[in-house]
Amino acid sequence: MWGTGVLKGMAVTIKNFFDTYTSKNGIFTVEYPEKRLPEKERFRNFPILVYDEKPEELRCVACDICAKECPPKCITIVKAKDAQGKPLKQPEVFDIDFTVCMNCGICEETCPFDAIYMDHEFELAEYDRMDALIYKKERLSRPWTHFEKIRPTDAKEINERRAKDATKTAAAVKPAPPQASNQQT
Amino acid sequence: MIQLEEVKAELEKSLGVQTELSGSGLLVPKSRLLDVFKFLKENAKYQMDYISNLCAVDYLKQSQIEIVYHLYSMRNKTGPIGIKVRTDRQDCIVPSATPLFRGAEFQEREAFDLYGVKFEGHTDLRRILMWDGFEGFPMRKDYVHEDEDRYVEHP
Amino acid sequence: MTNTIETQTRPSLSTQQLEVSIGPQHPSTHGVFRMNVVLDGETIVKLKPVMGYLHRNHEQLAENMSWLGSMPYTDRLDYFCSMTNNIAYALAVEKLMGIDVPERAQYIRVIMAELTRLVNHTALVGFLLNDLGAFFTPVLYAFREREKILDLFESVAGSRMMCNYMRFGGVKLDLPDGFVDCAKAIVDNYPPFLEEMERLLTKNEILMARCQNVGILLKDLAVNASVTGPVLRASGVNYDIRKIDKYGIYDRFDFKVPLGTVGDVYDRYYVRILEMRESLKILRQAFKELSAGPVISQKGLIAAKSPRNMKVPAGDAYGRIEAPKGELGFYIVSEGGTKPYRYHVRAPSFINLTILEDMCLGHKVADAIIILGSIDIVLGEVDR
Amino acid sequence: MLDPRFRGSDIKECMENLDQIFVQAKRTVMNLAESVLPQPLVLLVSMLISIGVIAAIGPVIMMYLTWLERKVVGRIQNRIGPNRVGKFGLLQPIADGIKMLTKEDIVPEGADHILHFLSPVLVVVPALLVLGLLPWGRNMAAVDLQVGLLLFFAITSTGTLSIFLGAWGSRNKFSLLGALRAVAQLISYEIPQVFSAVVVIMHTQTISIVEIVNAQPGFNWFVFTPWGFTGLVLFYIASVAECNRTPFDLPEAESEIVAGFHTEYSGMKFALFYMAEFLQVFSLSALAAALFLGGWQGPFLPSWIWFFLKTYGLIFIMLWFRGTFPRLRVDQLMGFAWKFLLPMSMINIVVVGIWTYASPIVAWVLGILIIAISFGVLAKLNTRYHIERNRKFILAE
Repeated sequence: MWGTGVLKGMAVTIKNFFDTYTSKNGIFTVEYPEKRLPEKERFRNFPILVYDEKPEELRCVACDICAKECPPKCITIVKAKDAQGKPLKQPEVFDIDFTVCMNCGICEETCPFDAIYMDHEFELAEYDRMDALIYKKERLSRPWTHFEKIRPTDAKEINERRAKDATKTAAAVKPAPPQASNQQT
Repeated sequence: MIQLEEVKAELEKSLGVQTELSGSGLLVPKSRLLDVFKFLKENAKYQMDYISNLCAVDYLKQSQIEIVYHLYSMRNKTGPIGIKVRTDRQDCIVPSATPLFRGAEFQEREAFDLYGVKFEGHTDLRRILMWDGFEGFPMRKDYVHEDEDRYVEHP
Repeated sequence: MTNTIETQTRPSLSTQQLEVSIGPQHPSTHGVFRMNVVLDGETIVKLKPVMGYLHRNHEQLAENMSWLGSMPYTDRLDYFCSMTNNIAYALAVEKLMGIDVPERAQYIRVIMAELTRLVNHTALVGFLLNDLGAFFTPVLYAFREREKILDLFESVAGSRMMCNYMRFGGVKLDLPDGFVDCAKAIVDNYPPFLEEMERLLTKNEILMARCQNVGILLKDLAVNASVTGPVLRASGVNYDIRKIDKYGIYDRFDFKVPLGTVGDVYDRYYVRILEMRESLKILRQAFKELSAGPVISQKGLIAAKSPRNMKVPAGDAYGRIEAPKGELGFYIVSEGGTKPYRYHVRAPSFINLTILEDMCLGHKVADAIIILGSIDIVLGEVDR
Repeated sequence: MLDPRFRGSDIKECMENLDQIFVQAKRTVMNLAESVLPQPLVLLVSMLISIGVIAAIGPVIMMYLTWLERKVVGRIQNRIGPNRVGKFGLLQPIADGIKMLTKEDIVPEGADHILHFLSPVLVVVPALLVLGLLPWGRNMAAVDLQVGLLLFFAITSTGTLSIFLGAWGSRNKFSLLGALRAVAQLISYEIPQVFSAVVVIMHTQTISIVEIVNAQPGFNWFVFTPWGFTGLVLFYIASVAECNRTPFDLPEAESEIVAGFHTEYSGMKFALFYMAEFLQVFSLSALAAALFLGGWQGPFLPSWIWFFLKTYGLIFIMLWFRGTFPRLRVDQLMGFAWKFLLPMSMINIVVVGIWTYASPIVAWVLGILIIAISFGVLAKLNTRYHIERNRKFILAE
């Protein structure tokens, strides 16, 4: 009533004004391209396909589960075929439409082969908004080491589980076909 | 918690309305819907003065549309109980609850907009989410999308 | 009261009426909402809300999708509070499926829901002040604190706003290491921030003059018009689903329900501030009682691994929670299949808009803006 | 530019030289002109120099006020503000200027093209004109008119008309609403503004701004008297309203009526509106400084530095307001002008009357008493219906 509330408000703002010069936490913004906030490990953006050694040998076996589970249906998978027309356990086409993908992470969750994961890369831009935003297999593939770098905790867990599974399958099926054991585990 | 059987018996006794249990709600004949609402709202025992939710469900196989109301009593803090009413898909008219519950206004408009349920007695029954010139009722199960390809199941 | 006389139209002073369309492109309609307003001078004589510019038929999308598939879509309903949206949907489906949620997951849900409430109310107070004409200062103070909680969400769920964290029968992942310490620090630092905000706003004469006795919503009308959430409680109706339904484990917490006495914009503002304080209380208790254990039930885990094959028994269920904006309900009908037969969202901000016209009539344009702001709508939820 | 006298070792003399540096500079040019040109032309050159300097300084002031505003408000909001173009973002206004100039100029269909074009021009002219009346330093007023203050108010009040012109010409309902608000507000606040300046006129018995400044030598600023302080506060608040600044920025209330009277303006035309606003901020702050804070009067530092210090101090408060307050409503705004500021400024006139005739002690006591009591009564009466300080809230189970 006497204007005291107004003055108190002004005191708050002027305190914040001087805090930006004196206090360390005064400014809460970060000057982005030069400085960056630390990335959270679970941060998810667009999916990537991981491979162990060679980029051609993706872990993906083209089982189409992620494509079916994907809520906005942004994944297109076509199985590769060998010379006789027999389907192989790898994708011929693996497209993700980044205009449609909503980063929900359900593909990662449902993949039984540890093949698709959500990446941390978020500075993505394209000059064309139609075709260039449909990311092909080649652009999506990343080495497993990349994943180990961005998500060390998860990677450790997955590595342990995969190692355990591998020994289990090796024990169960002695004469395992080489390419199957390599990819299916 | 109010038991639906109890409400059912009470309705039968006081109003002479034959209702049946259906799922989580009480199926009320269309003609007596407003009476039931009025009874539930004004009866000292129930005092269902608050309409929490209203929505339509399209049962294509039975060729019926069901309207589900969830009533709640602010005074007694009981509920919600589901009241359901069924109407024919073609001749889709249901008495409006707006004279009793102002809160049904937008929800009825939504049901009209998406399901084509005409609420008799609603003063301002216009489309609310779709634009005015839109034809058809998009939430009905037999509605054909303009761009069907976007909703195709993955092969 | 003189105030009401002042704001009413005087016949001797009435001029030619002016029809103005506030929105859909307008700085303070919180999105693409539109109000068709008929003005006499600056006084509102008629107001018709127009919505649907952001309509994407969320319900139909969900009906064409696996049960879990629409979980990420619920994030986009009220994009300020994706966590509570997830909880409400999970609750409805769990009710139908009859699966239990493990203890730890219950606590995590409560923590997330209350943090979401903090996020939402903090941001709302800021935006309300923006509607009042403060040049972004309260918004940025609010965002400063909100960011910290969103960072927490990111560390837990992987995303700041589109969390997609709840699963049927639990939550997606366990809390990461150090989460509880971080969250505790934030909760401890919140009261000073709230005090700062209050010093800046609550007793500010301009704010009081602008907000008090504006947009009064009387108790009976509020109940009749199905208003929920802080708006209803500001009108003095004791209706908090956390207290009434005691869903989840809310019966274990000791908290109060703040109620207003007048039902104007000021009450709605202050009830939210008080609610934040209560949320902090709940959070402190939850941190204390949080114990180790599984975060998702076995059945839920299987369902989460293969959502396409998850079947829900036939029947219908209405699950509702006290979302920051009000009663968020999901009415779900299943026919026993892998997809919902009917999926209906009872969106609080949509239904709270029913009464907008009644609140605004006789007030000035500027008041209509703050009344709309005080209802706290999010267009993602209004238009669905 | 360096005067031969500038070799003086005495510090006082040095400061005096610094104080008169611009005056000396002009005198040097004038001496040069006198030796070359005939007498009538010399007068013309003298005028042209003053006009040129003021016309050049106007846009610079405006550009750096935008920068200052963004910096100050940014800091208030815990941000840094502009920091990309140049060091501390100092080149930001230039970048903005280039952007404004290259932007498409949109004239809405159905707008009155002539009015739409004329309005921004007419808004800027008075804002620039009044800069000529300000005493920038000792002997540094471009025009020292005997009726300076009167002319100042006369010129600034024409801005209202051009605002309405532009809004009417844009044929937009938001513009019209904004313009009507602007007219009502600017006319209403002009009265308390002039009334609170009247106290100074009464005391000094002159309406020349330069004379008023001369009447406050050393630290004898009027602000250190009860009526001077009240006058400054009232004048300043009214000035904030005159400049359409927060919390009185109703004519351009962006959350209500989009951008008010300049909703339909873009590019350079919009920038002109902006420029007029900022120039007004500057000139009214400068006037407030001249009337109550002793203008360029002050010890040690050169007079023009004192002038800028005081002016920018007052501008900073305006920016501080902007970073703090929500906006008032139309009826409250009007009520504040007519029911609070106007009676207060009238009472202030009574106080200065007493000040003139009573002995100092009586004048001080009586002045403070009258002002305090009337402030209390007016505040109480004004907020009786609007503000309920201790609202009850229930914490229910």
